[in-house]
Amino acid sequence: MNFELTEERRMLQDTLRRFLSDRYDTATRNRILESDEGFSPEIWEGLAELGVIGALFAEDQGGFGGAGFDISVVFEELGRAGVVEPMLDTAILGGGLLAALGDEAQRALVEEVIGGGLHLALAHYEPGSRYDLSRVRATATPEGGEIVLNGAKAVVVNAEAAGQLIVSARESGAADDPGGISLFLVPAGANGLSLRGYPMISGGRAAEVTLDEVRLPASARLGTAGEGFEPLRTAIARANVALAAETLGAMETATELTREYLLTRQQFGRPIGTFQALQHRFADMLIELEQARSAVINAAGNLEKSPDFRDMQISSARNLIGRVGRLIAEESIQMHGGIAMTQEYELAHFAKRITMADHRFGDTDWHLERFLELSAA
Amino acid sequence: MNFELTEERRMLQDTLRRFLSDRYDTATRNRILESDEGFSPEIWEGLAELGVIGALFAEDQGGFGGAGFDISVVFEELGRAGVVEPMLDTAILGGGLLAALGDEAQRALVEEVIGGGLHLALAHYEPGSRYDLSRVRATATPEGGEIVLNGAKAVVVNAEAAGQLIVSARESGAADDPGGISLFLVPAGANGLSLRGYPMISGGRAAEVTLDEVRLPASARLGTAGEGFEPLRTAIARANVALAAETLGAMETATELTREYLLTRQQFGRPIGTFQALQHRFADMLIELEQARSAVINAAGNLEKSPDFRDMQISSARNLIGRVGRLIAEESIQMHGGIAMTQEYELAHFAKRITMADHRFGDTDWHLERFLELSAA
Amino acid sequence: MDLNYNEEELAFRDEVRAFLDETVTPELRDKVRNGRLTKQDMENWHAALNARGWLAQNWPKEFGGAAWNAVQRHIFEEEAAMADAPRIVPFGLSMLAPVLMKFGSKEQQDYYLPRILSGEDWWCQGYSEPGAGSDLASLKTRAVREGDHYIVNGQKTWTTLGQYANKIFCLVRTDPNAKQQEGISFLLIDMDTPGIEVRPIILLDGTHEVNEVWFTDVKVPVENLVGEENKGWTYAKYLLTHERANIAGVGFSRAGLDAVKRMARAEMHKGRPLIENPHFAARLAQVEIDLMAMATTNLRIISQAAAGQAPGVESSMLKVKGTIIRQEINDLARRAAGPYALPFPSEAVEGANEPPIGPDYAGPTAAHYFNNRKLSIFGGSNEIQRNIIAKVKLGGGR
Amino acid sequence: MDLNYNEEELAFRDEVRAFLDETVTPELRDKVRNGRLTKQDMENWHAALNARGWLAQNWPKEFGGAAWNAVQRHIFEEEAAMADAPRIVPFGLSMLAPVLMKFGSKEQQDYYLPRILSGEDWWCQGYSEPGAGSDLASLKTRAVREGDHYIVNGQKTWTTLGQYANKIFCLVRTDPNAKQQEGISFLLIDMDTPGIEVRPIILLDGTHEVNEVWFTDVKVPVENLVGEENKGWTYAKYLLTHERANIAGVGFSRAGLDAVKRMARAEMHKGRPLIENPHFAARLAQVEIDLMAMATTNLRIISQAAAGQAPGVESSMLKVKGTIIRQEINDLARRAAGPYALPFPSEAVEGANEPPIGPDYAGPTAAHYFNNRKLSIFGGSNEIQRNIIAKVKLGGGR
Repeated sequence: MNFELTEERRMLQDTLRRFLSDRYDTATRNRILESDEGFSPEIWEGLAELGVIGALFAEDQGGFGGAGFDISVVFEELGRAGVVEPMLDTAILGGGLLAALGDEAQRALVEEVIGGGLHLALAHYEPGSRYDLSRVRATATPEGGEIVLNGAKAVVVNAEAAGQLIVSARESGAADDPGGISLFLVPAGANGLSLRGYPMISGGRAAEVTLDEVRLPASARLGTAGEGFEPLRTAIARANVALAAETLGAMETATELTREYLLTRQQFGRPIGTFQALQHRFADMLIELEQARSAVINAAGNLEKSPDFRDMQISSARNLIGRVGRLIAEESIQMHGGIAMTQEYELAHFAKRITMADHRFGDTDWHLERFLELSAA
Repeated sequence: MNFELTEERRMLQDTLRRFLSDRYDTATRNRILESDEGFSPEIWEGLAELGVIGALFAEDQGGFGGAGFDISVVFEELGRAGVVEPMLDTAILGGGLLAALGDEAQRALVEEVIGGGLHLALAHYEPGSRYDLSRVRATATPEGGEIVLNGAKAVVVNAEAAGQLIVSARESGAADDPGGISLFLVPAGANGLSLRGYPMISGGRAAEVTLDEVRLPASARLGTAGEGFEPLRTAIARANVALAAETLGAMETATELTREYLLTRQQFGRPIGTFQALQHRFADMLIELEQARSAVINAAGNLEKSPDFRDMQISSARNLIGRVGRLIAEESIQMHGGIAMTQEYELAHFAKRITMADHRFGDTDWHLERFLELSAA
Repeated sequence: MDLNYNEEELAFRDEVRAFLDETVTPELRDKVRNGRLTKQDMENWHAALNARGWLAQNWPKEFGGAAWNAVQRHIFEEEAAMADAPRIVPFGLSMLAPVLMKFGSKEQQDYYLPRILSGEDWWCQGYSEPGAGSDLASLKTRAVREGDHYIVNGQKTWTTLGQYANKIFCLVRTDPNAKQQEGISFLLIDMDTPGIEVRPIILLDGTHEVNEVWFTDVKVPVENLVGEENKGWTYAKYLLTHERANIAGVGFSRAGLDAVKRMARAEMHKGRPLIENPHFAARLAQVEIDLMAMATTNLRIISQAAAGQAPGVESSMLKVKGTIIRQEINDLARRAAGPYALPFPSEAVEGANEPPIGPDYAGPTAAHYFNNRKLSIFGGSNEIQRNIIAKVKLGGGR
Repeated sequence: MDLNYNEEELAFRDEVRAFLDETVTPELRDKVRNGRLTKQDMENWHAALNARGWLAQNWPKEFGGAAWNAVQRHIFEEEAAMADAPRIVPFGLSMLAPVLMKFGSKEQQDYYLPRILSGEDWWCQGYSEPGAGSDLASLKTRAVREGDHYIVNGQKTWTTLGQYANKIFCLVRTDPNAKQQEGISFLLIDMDTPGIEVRPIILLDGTHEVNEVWFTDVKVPVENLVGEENKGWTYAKYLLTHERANIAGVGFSRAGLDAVKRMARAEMHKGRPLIENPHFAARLAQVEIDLMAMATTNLRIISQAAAGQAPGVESSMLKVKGTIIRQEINDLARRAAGPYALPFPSEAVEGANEPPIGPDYAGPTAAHYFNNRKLSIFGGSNEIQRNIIAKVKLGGGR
């Protein structure tokens, strides 16, 4: 039993924290939030140079990390700084699938990702599928030597910036079958691929993706035909660890902002942090924040275990973080009062990051149900 | 729209409150709680003389009330005083069924009930049935001109004191069918009827009842053969209003005891009611107490509506009161601290009444589910 | 006791329903649901109500009001909310007007009240100041008498819809040496007076509904003083009691709950409508149950008010519980929307001629959730309400 | 980071399990589950652990202790709780002994410590007083020096298992003129000294586990003073830090959760086991999820302690969360029992030869629920813990 970070991870944490505290202040973030791209190419380059992207890949994939605690260390820092750059989508989802499934040519793209030169997006969920991982109605049909994709993909984060989209489509089976789902690498600008982009309320951009007779060579398939489900499940598991850790980081900052506000804001002639009702509620926030930290540790530390056990731990963590996140986001806003309602003050951003995390890869209730299924087994 | 009590009900309320505040102090109640009978025949007689039992029956049943708000007025007062006398079991369940279903001879017993001379008990739920109203496995079999009862009944409150037990048994249908359930009037001491009595944690007594070849004349049947379910449902609906109102009354007293304690108890040199954290929690108790009051009004005011609408309102009230009851019982104990943990101090009794109400006629979750069923319809 | 409306009340409700049916067009309803009302929409609604004689619901008849009782007002509020009608902008009608009627001069009443009815004046509120928060009486905006004018300097904030207003009523400090709640006066100010600047505050959901109002050497004629100098705190408190009408927001909660149910019937979860999912259904049912009880609490208090009893601490209780319920409904709506709560499309992307991103109900849910965090902060935060409750119930000694 | 026990730790756990397997008989386990341990049962358990060398787990070896590290202690506590083993009575072993080792005289150590190990002395705690509550330092029991004795007068309360004890350690006021936390001394007193009276306090669940202890002119030899006169508050605080070992109660919660699951598998609701009911299952899952996280928080703090870092405010966090979780589990157990939570059978009704009323698991659930309300009150109430957390995190200024 050992809860110390390794020396390497501690260094990564320190470097990343310093970089972000130097380069990612509130003004910068607000500029990025309002930009057309929805993220900063300069910051992205900086992160790549620091080795942050490389830390999310294993050595045999060209990186120097890739384990659960590498992911949690990186994303906790990104969350603390309120970073909106699409690290989760490019590196964890896209990069993770490429590294796990790609043939030699496809895996070469991972190097580009690690270097910061290539963005990716996973176009998997569909309108009406909510968070159900196996619900794929987009189709992949062989025609001649080619494959033709048709269908629609919902809320594809980072789709506009991505040089390549990883698209799931069904080669066989009914709409909800885990079997029969394949993954394809679709280059940006492919014929028949159209995006309708928009900003997201908590920062970053996404797009509705339409696939209308998109023709691909057979070599565009990622991994084995019809066997995309388990790799997708693993990629989403890693993404859940990243999202949980990012949310933990954002909760740390929201809590710290609240602490500072309680100490400085005066009402009725004294700092509001001297009012016992707020003190006790703040104490509860701190207690739950430690719960969330432990939940992230449990999820990250079990990421390499068997899929069902892993996913049980992950759903446990996401459920807990969903509940704690709501508490911390709402209490932080409430204790701040009016100032927290303004776009300008940075708490608003953290509250939105925390809250909207609940809308990716399953919400609090969804993970409760999933936990029940997996823990009953 | 009118939320004023009628003059008659206000008088009943005043009289009953005065009687109980004179005659039912903590010492008396503690003596009653530790008595072998589990209730006081003198108090019972006093309640009958005051007309409290009569207020629970309609005029054509020999009483002068019997509507939802009569029940809620009486039971709120009983709850406020922490009364453990079996009014719910004798008058509402037993008396209510007799008055609703009895033939002339059986209905004559209602007069005895109103006069205070007869106790009743409803022996309906069974081991393993939990709160399911239609789950009856006890059997009623015709043999010659007689009916033979066999089966077991669980936690029959007031069974030992009852001169007559109203026993449900199945004449046809499967174990869960609403159809096929009949009700029988079984005199105390009938051959084959055996009781295993015990005290209950929140006061009063109950018994496990065994029916072993209990032979009854056909005239012992109450109402129509096989059609006991709907009358039972109505009786339980009325009992739920009574229980909800009693719990409301107990919550009022728990809240008032807490208020007094907050004003008088000193810690760190000042009354604990000056600590803001406790003030805010106390404010929440008061808010929820008003919610509970409204829930009782909704349940009582809709008691005469159609069964499904009535039961939807009732389950709504019981769910809310279950949640509020837990809050108020637990917060009252917590704010009192150690003293509330002692048998001697009367809060303990009120906390137990509030909490254990959740174990009759469906608990908080059970009523949530029932509300969902009935409100979806 | 009788939980049902009497015949007269039912007849009134039918009248209201008929009016709403006719006046709230589907286009208007959609704008209300999506939070996209324009100034013109609000003015039109105001005019429609005025034409019907239903605008100044709580005004006495002598001032051209409808003089509704508490039950009638409640019925209208509830029906309007359920019909997704626009809210009536309250600053002139329900906040300033009662103050003018009670404390204003005959001239002020004759001049301002008809202009409120006609819509000629759009009032906003100059109460809150930066740094004051819940401690309203700590305000710093100064008004110094010079001849027949006051010279006003200072800053107000959280001024709702101030960008549309041509008038502002303001609390200003006229005696800086008096104790905090003394030395405050109540002034009526033209927004186009030189020296006034309105700066937008963008809320966390991107909306512009509140403002800062800056005053630099603003000249206000002394006849714009309401009542006596330095007595403004009395008028301010009187105004705040009127702010509390419809504090429970039962109608809004019912409308919100209906919206969540519509969404949860449409959204599919594992091949079944989300509303059949027991975990979602349980949370929905609990808030519905809470609302059923609060609706009755609200009616109890309204019926006391109709009988002439002034609501006391009950307003605070309704405020706290009402906001908890509304915010819980907002949370459920956001969750029901699923991944489609994430998009935050600008008018440019999702314009009049473009279809919405995802189901049409999903778009505004997250923004509403964030925006309505204000409910428990503004208008006397829930902490202040709990202080009030505790003071009344615990403050009195034994 | 590594969430798993290392090989050494695993081997230790196996040893503990083997011991528990052998020592906790089914009869003993049932008594623990039903809360019906006798004094003899507790003494037997004490003796069995002492025979194995595992009684004084946190004592250094020189005093005959096992000198386990924090992880070992945690493993034992968790395994013992999961096996429904009796708790070790802590007053002599884990509370008084550390004080004697650090502040006691050589004579006191040599005399008392072996008697604690052998079970010859059963200690109880004389800390709390009526009226003091969470404000421990406001104690009023007086000790006046007369020659080579102190004369003690006053009253202690909440003295757990005082009815079994032959010794009590007491905080007494020796200087009434000093400031509150000064002027307190720490005395060791024989329970059979004349003038001591033990009066039972019956708790709300009918159990007799705590007592009042009254002192009337009780003569205590001066050599029974621990450390220096008037320095007792220092020793008292040191003792309280030891009271906090196993404050999270993870093992108890795990055992409790298992018990609820067993019950919910047996109880039928609408023809299916209760555990399959989504509403019940959801509450159960949430507390299980909370417990999974808290178990890790606990291990994190234990592993810091094992590395020599003193736990600070984390103990308070574990206390609050740990009691919330345990009490929630008690609530679920009571609910799972259904109507059979109501019976409160005395030993007379449900004796050794009588079957229980209803399912055997149901009987104690309500009593346990009520009894365990104490968890958030005694040992520093959760309010006090929140004060401590706030003081540490908000008290420091910027």
